[in-house]
Amino acid sequence: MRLLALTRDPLDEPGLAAAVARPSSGAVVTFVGRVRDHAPGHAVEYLEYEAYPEMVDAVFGEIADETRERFAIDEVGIHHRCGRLAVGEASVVIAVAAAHRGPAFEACRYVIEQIKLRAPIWKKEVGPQGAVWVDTRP
Amino acid sequence: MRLLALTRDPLDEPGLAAAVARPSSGAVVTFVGRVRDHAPGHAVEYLEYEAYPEMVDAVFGEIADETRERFAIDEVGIHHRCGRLAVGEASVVIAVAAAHRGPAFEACRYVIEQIKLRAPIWKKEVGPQGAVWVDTRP
Amino acid sequence: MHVRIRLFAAHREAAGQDDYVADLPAGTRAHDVPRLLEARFPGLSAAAPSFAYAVNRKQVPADTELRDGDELALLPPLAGG
Amino acid sequence: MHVRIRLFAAHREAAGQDDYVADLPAGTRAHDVPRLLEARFPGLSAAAPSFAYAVNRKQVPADTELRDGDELALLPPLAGG
Repeated sequence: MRLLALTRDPLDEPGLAAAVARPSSGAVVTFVGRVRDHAPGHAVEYLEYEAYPEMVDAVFGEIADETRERFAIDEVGIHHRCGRLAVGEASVVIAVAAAHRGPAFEACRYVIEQIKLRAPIWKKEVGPQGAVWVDTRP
Repeated sequence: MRLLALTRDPLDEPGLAAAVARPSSGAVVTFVGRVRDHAPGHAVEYLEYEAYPEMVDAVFGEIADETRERFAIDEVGIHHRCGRLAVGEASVVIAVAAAHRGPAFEACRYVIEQIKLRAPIWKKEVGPQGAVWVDTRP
Repeated sequence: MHVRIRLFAAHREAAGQDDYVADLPAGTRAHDVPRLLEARFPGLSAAAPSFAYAVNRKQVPADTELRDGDELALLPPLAGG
Repeated sequence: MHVRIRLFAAHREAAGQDDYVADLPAGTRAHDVPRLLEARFPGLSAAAPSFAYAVNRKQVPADTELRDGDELALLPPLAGG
């Protein structure tokens, strides 16, 4: 299984967690981002994720390299989905394996924060009030 | 699936992650503790986990209640294994679902730290040098 | 010079295309492009303050000078994860 | 009075049993038990400084007075997770 991927297919969380673990890994921390049934002020029926795929590949590679340098981890995997996602489906899975739990938690959190800051991905929320491209700027 | 359990059977990480998620859950963070192939200074062949089962049930219930009170989460699940575990097998799975990722990460970390502090569980490391009951006191 | 322009999200929808080769004057900087393409893609100029810019798949400062053959992406506020 | 004693890990192995009903003097406190049972289970007294104590499945202070019918667990250093 590729450790870094942008895909239109449903994400395989246990597969990615298994792919990062080594015999030396005492801890695996997994983050799954899911489509919620609500956003501030309105219901959500589904999301449409759109990406700049060539740049996503580059950014995921940079984030993974930085994460391996900054934290004492064995391996990190990032899978992000694009296309139409229903409520409850996973949009992103991040799995980090490490000898010890501290770096596993910290690295997993680092990766999701960096994805939100840097990955060229957008989403349109579709609900009863219509469709809106999400803008999370304060 | 029971959200809190001590069991001799292999743990079902994706099952527990699915059991805690609600339609309102935008984030699921999962921690898996695994048997490493080494401990400080020696190799590990397998572990024997032993528990005080009646008290583990009580302590897991207290930890789960505290976690729901302290963090803005949807649900928390804790499964811990006992008996003989080979290298690479999961000894504990903690899954936390929340609307937002911050509380999901923080609650998951809180639960594993509390388990290590409070859960009446012991483990014997068995390797080429023999068997030793683990004592992690500083 | 020719620069490949990539559009995303609301701008891709408004433009009806995600990929466009623009003929731009030498010396054009990334942040000039929304104004220069406004006639072809209405709304780009008004959205310019919210864009980040990537040249050849790397984010760059808004005043980066473009070269012939570059790929310039106009990135609206990101929402991955 | 009768108190049910629970032993774990190395102490369970050394004792060859994990469960024992002891007949203890009235007024016995939790931290007295390793010494009182030393003859029956050698090694308990030496290990006493490392024990935590649980009465009826709740951790309690070491000087907690026991009552007839209590279940006292001698908890060696925990190693869960």
